[in-house]
Parts: sequence; C-alpha cells; structure tokens
Amino acid sequence: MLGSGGVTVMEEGTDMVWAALRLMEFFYHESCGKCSPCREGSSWLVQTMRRIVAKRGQMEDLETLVHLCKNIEGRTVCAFGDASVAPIMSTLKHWRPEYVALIQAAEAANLIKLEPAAARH
Amino acid sequence: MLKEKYKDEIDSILSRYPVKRSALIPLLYLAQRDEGFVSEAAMKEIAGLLRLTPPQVYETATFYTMLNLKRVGKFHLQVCKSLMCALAGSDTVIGWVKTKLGIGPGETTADGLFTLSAVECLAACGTAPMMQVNEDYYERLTEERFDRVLADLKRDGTCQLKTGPFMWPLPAPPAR
Amino acid sequence: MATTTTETVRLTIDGIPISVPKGTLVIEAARRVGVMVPHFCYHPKLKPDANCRMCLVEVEKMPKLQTSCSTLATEGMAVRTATTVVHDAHKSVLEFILANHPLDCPVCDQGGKCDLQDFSHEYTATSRFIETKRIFQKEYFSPLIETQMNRCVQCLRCVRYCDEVMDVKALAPVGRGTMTEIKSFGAHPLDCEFCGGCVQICPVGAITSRLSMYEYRPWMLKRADTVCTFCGDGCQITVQTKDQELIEVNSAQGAGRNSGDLCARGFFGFHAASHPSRVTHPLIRRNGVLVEATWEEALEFVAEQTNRLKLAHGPHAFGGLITGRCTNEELYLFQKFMRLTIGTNNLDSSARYGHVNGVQAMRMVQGTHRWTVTFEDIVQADVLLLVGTNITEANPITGLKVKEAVKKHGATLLTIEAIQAAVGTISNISNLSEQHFCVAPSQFGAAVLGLLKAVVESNYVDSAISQRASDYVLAVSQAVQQLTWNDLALDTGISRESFVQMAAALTGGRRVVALAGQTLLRSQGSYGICLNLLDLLLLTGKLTAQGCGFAPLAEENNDQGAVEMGAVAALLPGALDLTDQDARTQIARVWKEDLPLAAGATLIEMIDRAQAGIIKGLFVIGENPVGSLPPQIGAKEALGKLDLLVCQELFLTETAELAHVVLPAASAMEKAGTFTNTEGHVQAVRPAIDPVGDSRPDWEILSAISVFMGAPLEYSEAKEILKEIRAVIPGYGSLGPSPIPPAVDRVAVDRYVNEGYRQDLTTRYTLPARAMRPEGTVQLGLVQSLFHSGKLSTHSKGLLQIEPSGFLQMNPVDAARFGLETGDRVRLSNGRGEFTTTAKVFDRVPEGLAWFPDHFAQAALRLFDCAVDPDTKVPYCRTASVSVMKTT
Amino acid sequence: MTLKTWIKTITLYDLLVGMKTTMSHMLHYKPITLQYPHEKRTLPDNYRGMLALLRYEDGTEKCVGCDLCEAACPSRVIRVVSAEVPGEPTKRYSKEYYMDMTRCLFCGLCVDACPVDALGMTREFEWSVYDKRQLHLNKEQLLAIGDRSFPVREKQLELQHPNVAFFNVAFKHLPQKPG
Repeated sequence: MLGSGGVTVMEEGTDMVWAALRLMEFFYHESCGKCSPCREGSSWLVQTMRRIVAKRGQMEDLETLVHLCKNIEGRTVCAFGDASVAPIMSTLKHWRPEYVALIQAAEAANLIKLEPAAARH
Repeated sequence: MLKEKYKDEIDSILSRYPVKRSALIPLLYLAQRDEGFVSEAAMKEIAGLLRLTPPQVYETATFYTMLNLKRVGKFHLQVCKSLMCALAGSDTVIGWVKTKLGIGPGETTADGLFTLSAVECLAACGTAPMMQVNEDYYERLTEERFDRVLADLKRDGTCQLKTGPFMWPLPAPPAR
Repeated sequence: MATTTTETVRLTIDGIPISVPKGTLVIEAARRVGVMVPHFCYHPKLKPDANCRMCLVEVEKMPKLQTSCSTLATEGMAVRTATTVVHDAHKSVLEFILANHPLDCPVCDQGGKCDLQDFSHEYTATSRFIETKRIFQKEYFSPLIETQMNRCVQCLRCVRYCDEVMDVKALAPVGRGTMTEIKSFGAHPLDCEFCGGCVQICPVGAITSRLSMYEYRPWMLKRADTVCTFCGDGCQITVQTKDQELIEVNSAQGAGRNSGDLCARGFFGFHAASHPSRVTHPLIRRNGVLVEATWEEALEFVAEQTNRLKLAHGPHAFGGLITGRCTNEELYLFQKFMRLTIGTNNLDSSARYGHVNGVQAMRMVQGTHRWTVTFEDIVQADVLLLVGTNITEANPITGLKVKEAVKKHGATLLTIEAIQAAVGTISNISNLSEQHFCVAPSQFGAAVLGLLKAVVESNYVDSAISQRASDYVLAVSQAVQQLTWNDLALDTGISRESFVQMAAALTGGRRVVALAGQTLLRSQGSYGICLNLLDLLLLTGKLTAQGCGFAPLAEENNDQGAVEMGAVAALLPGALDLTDQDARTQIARVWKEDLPLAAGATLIEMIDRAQAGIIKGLFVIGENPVGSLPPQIGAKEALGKLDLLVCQELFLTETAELAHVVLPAASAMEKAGTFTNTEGHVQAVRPAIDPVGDSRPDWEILSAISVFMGAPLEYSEAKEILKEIRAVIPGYGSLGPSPIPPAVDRVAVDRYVNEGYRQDLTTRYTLPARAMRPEGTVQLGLVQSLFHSGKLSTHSKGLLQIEPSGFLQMNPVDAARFGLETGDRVRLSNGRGEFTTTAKVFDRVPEGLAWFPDHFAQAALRLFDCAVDPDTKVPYCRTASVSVMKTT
Repeated sequence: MTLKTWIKTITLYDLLVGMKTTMSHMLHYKPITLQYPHEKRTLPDNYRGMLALLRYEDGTEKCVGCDLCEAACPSRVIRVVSAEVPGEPTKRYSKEYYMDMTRCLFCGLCVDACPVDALGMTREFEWSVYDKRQLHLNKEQLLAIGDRSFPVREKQLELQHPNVAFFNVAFKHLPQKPG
C-alpha cells in the first residue's frame, strides 16, 4: 500500500527516495492540522526527506525517520496519520540502500555536518 | 454584491441544505466564480447570508486550496505534482510553463493572463501528466498539446483539448 | 438544583479503584485519584476535542492507546497511565508539539505558568528537530490581546471557548496543516468582546494580555482573591500585583460564581484603581478653591461644621448618598452613621437608580428582597424569559449562564428587548432566543401585558391559583380584557399569535426563570412592569415552583447589598421597612440607641430639599448626582446651595468639584469587606494593594468623622462591622460556597393576592403612552456598554483602548434616512438642548432607536427629562426623543 | 585492631599523608608573593570577577529582560525591570537593570541562567570603594564594564539562525524562512 494512488506501477530505475518524498509531500499537504502528531510529524518528515533527496542528509536521519513514523502511527485522531507514514516506512524497509547511497553521497561531498539549531542558512 | 447579482442561484443553493452552514463552500465557489478569487467583502457577505461570523467563513476559505484568496490570472494553470503525474513528467510541464510563460509556481504573468500553481493530486492519475485550467482538465500533456492549449487559451479563452473533469464511468458522448 | 445522575461506574486507574458518575471522562476520573494526565486541548468547560494527543493512556482490552480526554469511564475499565508505553507516547507527542515551538520561554509572558514548559520539564523532552522552524509573519497587533502564533500548539481551546462558552466566534483556526494559526478575520486585528477568555485558557504563551506585557514573571506576583466591581454579577477575580502595582487579573476555573469566566471589564478594567488622577490627599475648600489638607484638618472641619449645622438646623437638615460600589460594611456603617450619629433617615444609594424597583416588587409580591433562584437555576432552567436585560452587555456573566442554559441544556429562551438579532463582534442574546420581541424600552410594559393577556385568554392560568385567589385572578383577567390586541399590536408591533406562542412556551416550561435587567428597571413605570412580571409568574404557577423565580439584575456590584444593608431611605438593615417595629427594636438593641422615625428623603427629594434650603449638609460617598442626573433636576445648583458638602471620592467628579471637603477614599482593590451580588451571594473583598496615597477605606473615614464629632462608631477592622451586621441580620454573609436562596414567603403571597394587588392594579394594567415619533426624530436611549461600567471604568486604560469614547449607535435604515455613515458627525437636539457626537451604524439597534453609552453621556444628559416613579421614587432619565441632523 | 594499624595510629601516619603536599611545598617552592599594586597575577580565563552586561556587534544590548538572572541569583543582587521596546512591538528588553554588588558572591549562576549570553564575568576585581553606594550599579554602568572588558562582540542572534531569532527581534524584523 503506497499512499492513496492505489496501485502504482513504476519503472525499474525510479528513485524510490524521491518517490517517497513526492508521496509524503502529498500527505503533508493533505494533513488537516487537527492533531499534533500528524500535523507536526508530516512537516518534519517532509523536511527531512527533502534534505536527504537534496543530498544533505546524515545517517542519523534514517533512525529519526523510523522513529517519527512509529510515533505518528496509531496516535492520531483519524486513519490519515497511519496512512501518511506508509510511503516512508515501506520504502525504508525495501529500498534502504537507496537512502544510504544518497546519504553517503552527501557525506562524500563533505557538506557541513548539521547541528541542531544550526541548520542551513 | 453577490446577493443582488446571483439572487436565484443563492436561493437554490440555500434550499439544498437542511443546515444553512452547509451552503458555505458552494457560496464561496460562487464568489470565486464571480471575481476569480474570494475577496474579503465576499466572505463578509457570505457570513451575513449564513449567519456565521466572518472568522468562521475565513477559516473554511483558507483551508481549501481550491479557493483563491488573492487575485489570480485569467487562466489558473494548476499542474498536478503528485507522484503519479511526477512519474509521468509533471516537473517537465512546470518547466514548459517556466520557459514559455516565464512564471514559476505561485506567479502570474505580466499580462495577468496566466497563474501557475503546483497542486496535489487532481484524481486523474491514469492520464498523467495533467493540469487543470480554471475548471477544465487537460490530460496526457505533451509539449505539442501543451503549446496548443496555451495558444488556444490566449486566442479563444478555451481549448478543444479539455477533457474533464469526468466522473467514472465516462459519461456517454453527446448525441449528434 | 441540578439533577445529577446517581448511576456510577467503577474502574481502576493505575490500580487504584474509584467509582465515578456515569459519563465521566477518564481524565477527570484520573484527576480524582490524584493522577494528572498531561493535556493541552482538554478543558473541563469545553467539549472534548482530542486534538493534542497528549493525554494518551493505556486501557486494558483496547488495542491502541486511548485519549483519556475523550474516553468515557465504563464499568470495569482498567486504565494505566504510568507504563513505559504511555510515557513514550507522551514524550513523542511532546516532541512533535515542541518541533515548531520557538522555545522563547525567556521572553514569553507565560514562562513560569506554562503547561508546555511544565510537561517539557517533566518528560525532559529533547528534540531531534534540526530543520528550520515555521515562522508566522506578524501582520497586526491587537489592542489588548497579543497573539504570537509561533508559540501556538493548535489545541484550539481558545477557538472552542470563544464558540462554546462565549458564543462570540471571533477566533478561527486559519490555514491548514502545520501552518494553522489562530486568527480573527484576514489581516484585521481582533475585534471582539475582549472577555480575555482566550488569554486565560491558552495553555501556552500564544495568546497573552498586552496590558501588562513583559512587566512581570509569575513568581513575582502576589495574589488576592477579590470581587470585581464592575457589575452586579459579583465575579471572583484574582488580582495579581507586583510591589503595589496592579499587573494582571484572572479568575481560576471553578472559583466564585463566575467559575473562571470574566468579561472585558473584569479582565482588562482593573487599572481604574491606579489611575494617576486619583484623589490622594484630603482637600478643603479655602477661598473658593480646593486645597490639600491633612486628615486631621479635614476631619476636624467636617465634624465641626456638622455639629454646628446640626445644632442650628436639626438632624433632618442632613442627607447622605452612597454608591453601590462600596462594601456591605461601608453601606451598613454609612446608614448607621446617618441614622445614629446624624439622626436622620435622609439617605440613599445608587440602588435608587433602578435596582430598588425590582427589589420592591419582589418584596411586594413574594416577600423576599432577594432572588428565589440562583445562577445554577438559570443554567438548569428550561424556559428563560429575559425582559429588557441586554444581558450580554450589562451583566455578561449572568449572560453566560443564560448562554450555557441555551447552548448546553437546550433551554427555551424568550426575550423582550430593544435589540435586533444580528451577527456581530459582540454576542447578541437575541441570536440565541427561540422567540424574540424587539420592542422599544417604553413599550416593555405593553409587551408584558400582551403576555398576560395571552396567558389569561388561552386559559394558561394555573388551577391552584385560580382556586386559592379567585378574586385576584378575576381582577387580573378583567384588567387584561380591557386591553385590545389591536392596541397591543400597535404599541409593540407584535401579533396576538406571537404573544400566545410565547405564553404557551412560558407555561409549558417546568423550570421558568424571568430576568429583568437594567433596560427595564431604569425605564419608566418599571416598578409596575416588575409587578406584572411577577403576576405573570404567579398566574402560570411558576412563582413558587422549584427552580422558578423572578430575578432583577443589579447594575452596580453592590446595589443588592445597599438594599440589604438599609442604605436606602425607606429600608432598615435586612431590607425591612423603616416602620417595622420588631426590626427597630432589634436594631436599637444592637445599636444601644433609638433610630429616627421620620421617613427619609430619597435621592431626588434630597436634591429638591437642598434646593429649597431644607437640607444644609450632604455626605456623598462615591456617588455623583451632578454627573449622572440630567441638568433639569438642578442637582448642581442645589448642591451649590449647601452649607456643607462632604465627598468621599476616588476621583474629582463633577459633584466632588462642588464639595467643601473631599476625602480621598480607597478603591475596592485596596480594602477588605464583602459584596453582595445580584443573586444575594455575599463574597469577600480582599485588598490587593495598599491604599493609594493618603486614601482610606470609606468605613474608616466615617468612623473617624464620628469620633471627631464626639459620637464614636469605632471599629478596628471591617470584620468587626460584619460581626455587627450579623448581629442585626443573623447569618449574614456566611452562606458558604453555594447559596441557598430564600423561598417565596407564602404569607406575603397570600397578602398580595388577597389585598396587595388592589392598590395599583388598574394603573399597572393600562398600556403605556404610545411613543410618538415625529418625522426626523429618533428615540435616544442611554445604554450600558459591555466595555464600561458607570463612570468608574472610564479611568481604566485597558477599557479605554477598546472603547475610548461614546458613539451614537444607529440602525442602518435610520442612518440611511438621515444620510449618515459610520464616522459622520451628528447633532442631536430637542427642546432641552443639543449635543454633537459621532455616528456609528450598528445593525443590532432597532429602527427608530438610537443608543448612546451612558458612560460618556455627560454632555448628552441635558437632552433628557427626568420622571420620578410615584412608588419607588426612582428617577427615570434614560430615553428622550431627539431630532437628528448631520453636521460637519 | 592489627598491629599495623596501631602503629599507623600512634605515628600519625594518616596526617602525614595528608600533609604531604604542604610539606613538599615547604621544601621545594619559591615564594609566590607578588608586589600587588605593582605586579599583578595573570588571571585564568574562567576567573569570576566583576559582572557586566554585553552588547552585540552592532552595539545593541543583548539583554532581553527575561528576569531569569534575577530568579537564579541566590543573594538577590539583581533587579530587572523589563518592558516592551517602545515602537517595536513584542520585543522585550530590560528597561532598568540594577546590581547590588555588595551582596554578590560571584557564583556565576546568573551568567549560566542567561539564555542569550548577555551577562559576562570579567576579570576585573579591583572594585574597592569608600562608599558602598558606588557598588549599586545600573544598566549603563554594567554595559560600560562590558564594553571595556569584552571588545570582541558576538553577532546578532537572528543573524546566527532564524530558529533563535525569536529572542531579540521584533516581529517586523523577523528573517524570512530560507528556501
């Protein structure tokens, strides 16, 4: 189950992290903002995913992503929260190497390591 | 004012709902159709019609992205950027708009004709990439078709290529 | 009393068994066993919304964690709040909530009393959020309520409070997702009732009061629980001070009669006491000007002059006026001072402006001087009849009780009011009413008569009363038969069907409360209308039934106390007749001296006697007859003729400016005592700050004068006076947290239905004169504004920010007729004078009427005439016919 | 009690162990007395001397008037009167700031408590006066001490990162969210 597109057939070479980000952005946009985990969680997930796709991710992000997904799941008012974490949860499960590759690329590019409260300008 | 201009339509909308407040979104659509966007004056008037307070109308109007709160161009190009369209190349469509009209998402051309928005799923995944111009769908966009749409819109204000929106199953073709 | 379900359920919370009434929420049950479940969006006053997800708990046999704020306790439920799973859930939700929070506690006014801060400490939440936080650009600044949406946790408590409790709906969550913010309308600053409820209910610092912004930290503040002085509702407020400086007012959930709800006056009006123009030193008139003096000089002067005048002209050459803003102790001491030390019954209080009408009517018919209902009865009522109350503006907290009855308990609201239903920024009670009669204040009497006629003609008369008092019922029936529906329709514009419908609704109710407000009590003939309303209740059998009653609303905070303390000419302490021999003996025993017997002069009579040179000396405590009565009465000239005018005042009012001696009095923020609210509930007033300058509480001043006069009334503190009051009125002021109202006195009712009704039935049952409204005129009415109370609140900087001056409020139709728009200058004139002000088009004003707030009406007063009630001697000066002209 | 501990006790062995450093100093150390007014000791960097209020690079005061130093101070040295900056809504600052240095015990808790590092401890210690009242310092004096002791100043907070900008910026100057 990958989001609300029902069944989607994708090409072999599709960038699954990018695809997950696109789905997540849909969920971020659709989150109504009533309950905190879904409201804040979806924005947080999207921002982190954008960073990873833009090759500015770090290894800790993967763990954070999983944590956030688990924290959203089952704690929201409606089932939207549960559904919204599915793209990231399943891509992380099945295509983790793609994430790792992106992050390794980021580390290779020797970008500045991010510190809390001192993110990019 | 809406009330004088669309008296009958407002009455028919109001008669459709047992609870007055339910008529809020149809009335906001009416206001948007009238001016191209929902103005503050319109929101206040709708509040008066439905015996709501203006903040209650404002809350609904800001929640739905289909309602524009600012003036948009004559043709509001809404390009779907969700995954299915993105897989089929919606980013390219946005690129075409950029090169052909010189506007990015959220911008309006200098002549006030076109406004581009990148929107989420418009429920036409099977015919991606697609865009919605005002209330019409243009699906299976290719550069050639896209050019034709723009040219037709500029010239005639409408385009033969429009395909929807349709509910599934497709309605029967009009009898000739 | 409230019908509570006795059905209970038993459940365990963290292993502790507890039984709670059915329908209790788990979070409430947990609170009862002392388990505090963290929450943001839950509030006992509001319906559960379960949007913050902070209060998740584990419930046995439920697969997922449940929000304890929306789960009802059920039989055999086992709740666990202290497990690792629950703790982790709380921590993770807190992490989400903190993600976009700016963490600017050091500059946030909520810092130190913030729920989010407390929970963050409790869970030592650390954030892994390294992205850029969302930032809302600030577009505007509201006058009194500051919103900082970056701090918002989107719990929507403010929005729900504004809708569910206040019924104003001025706030709304705008936008969607993480960009949701609480806003009023567009980029406009908040324009609402300014009840401050959102400020109080916000669990974080997103909505704060701008009045004391950044001036304090919670731990610096000293608190004093006292009572608000701005209307008769008697709301408990907690005044917070920092080094003798008034900083903030709030009210704790569940505290006092208001249960934590306040209005703009209570929340933002507290600065009146610390206004720089307070009189801080005694002033004595020397060579025509008031100059500063010491207390000794001033008191000696007063005592000497009083003794001299008393010797020369006798005690009846004196009069006394006191405001209903004084404490019970002061009112009591004042009347004791006048009756004992001076020896006259010439004394009156501001209850005379209207409240006396309601009280005298109650005494006449039901034999009590207090409501026979309480606020709880209003909440539980199933039919409420509001006559001339404008309750949301004049008595906002009683108004909240009415709103609660209608919105939460589905009561039927019937209103007779000079107001039109309209959606606006201030709540409008007629929006909620089932049936609303919009009639001019002069025709309230006709509307009530119409109701009576409908009751009689539709045979709604209670059978018990027709049996018990057939003469009375017959007399009333005959009286209403004299009236024709046609006349009634012409007077009020209301058809027979509507009257019958309202009468049916009224009769059909089981618990019926009729409220009479200032608009009624201060309009002509109101004593008779109050009696008619009581007749209405009596005839329908609603006067003596459980939970039913008549409730006149007091305008000033202690008008009811003034009546009960005997600070009106004809009444002794305990609101007993001056001529009541038992009462006189009882009081004389406590006072150890006899009371004067001669009937005293009331407010207007005193002014007339001063004019005639009969009264030579006047003691005025906080009252301002020159400023609040129309010049036609000649209060200024009359007071100018006095040999001695002593004013005890906070400010140099129009009356004080004429005084020979002005003694600085302490405001309610600076003294101890008790106030009696409109429902007769006695509550303690506690000092929040020391008296400003050299000012002293009024009772101290009176006591000192009596000492200087050689007839000491000595008390060391206000409590001693209360003790004496209790000796006179047994049990006074020890009513406990929920007052038990007096029951209707059957003997008095019998007396009324057998005898009492006869004396004025025919006058009461005639229609008031039809208001003639010549072309080009409107009926100008002085009204109470939500944002002010008397003249006192015009010294409060917070309230002046909301409403700095008076506007002529007019119906759009009338405005169009006169070619007026909001902001135009308009000249009002009639035979008595003219007055220029600014117009404001306001769709809740009925056609043909125009409103001007009483609080700024100094210059407008000359347009008004004054009629005096023959029975209760109440001066009526609230309406006048004026012609309107646009000027530049 | 064993023999060994008994011997240790009567020879005051433990005491000698304790005094070992002192004894060695007696033998090996040169005198360390400085001729004070003429020569001064170099003070360590974390020396807790006179307190000072600091400014940002562009000369604006760092203090946001949050009262936390006042709350943290164990001996009630500090009194802050905070208010809104006139003309800049929602920006908080200390209208008045007083330190009664006669009571200060230089514990540094106020410096730790400061959320914007507006307080600093200088290495000034020569503050003996004839009149105690001279040790009641106001904001100008404290800022002056900061100016002379900390010539290198930090950048404005909002220039460091928008996430911390809430502290000292009125809302009209809030930086736009990047990206």
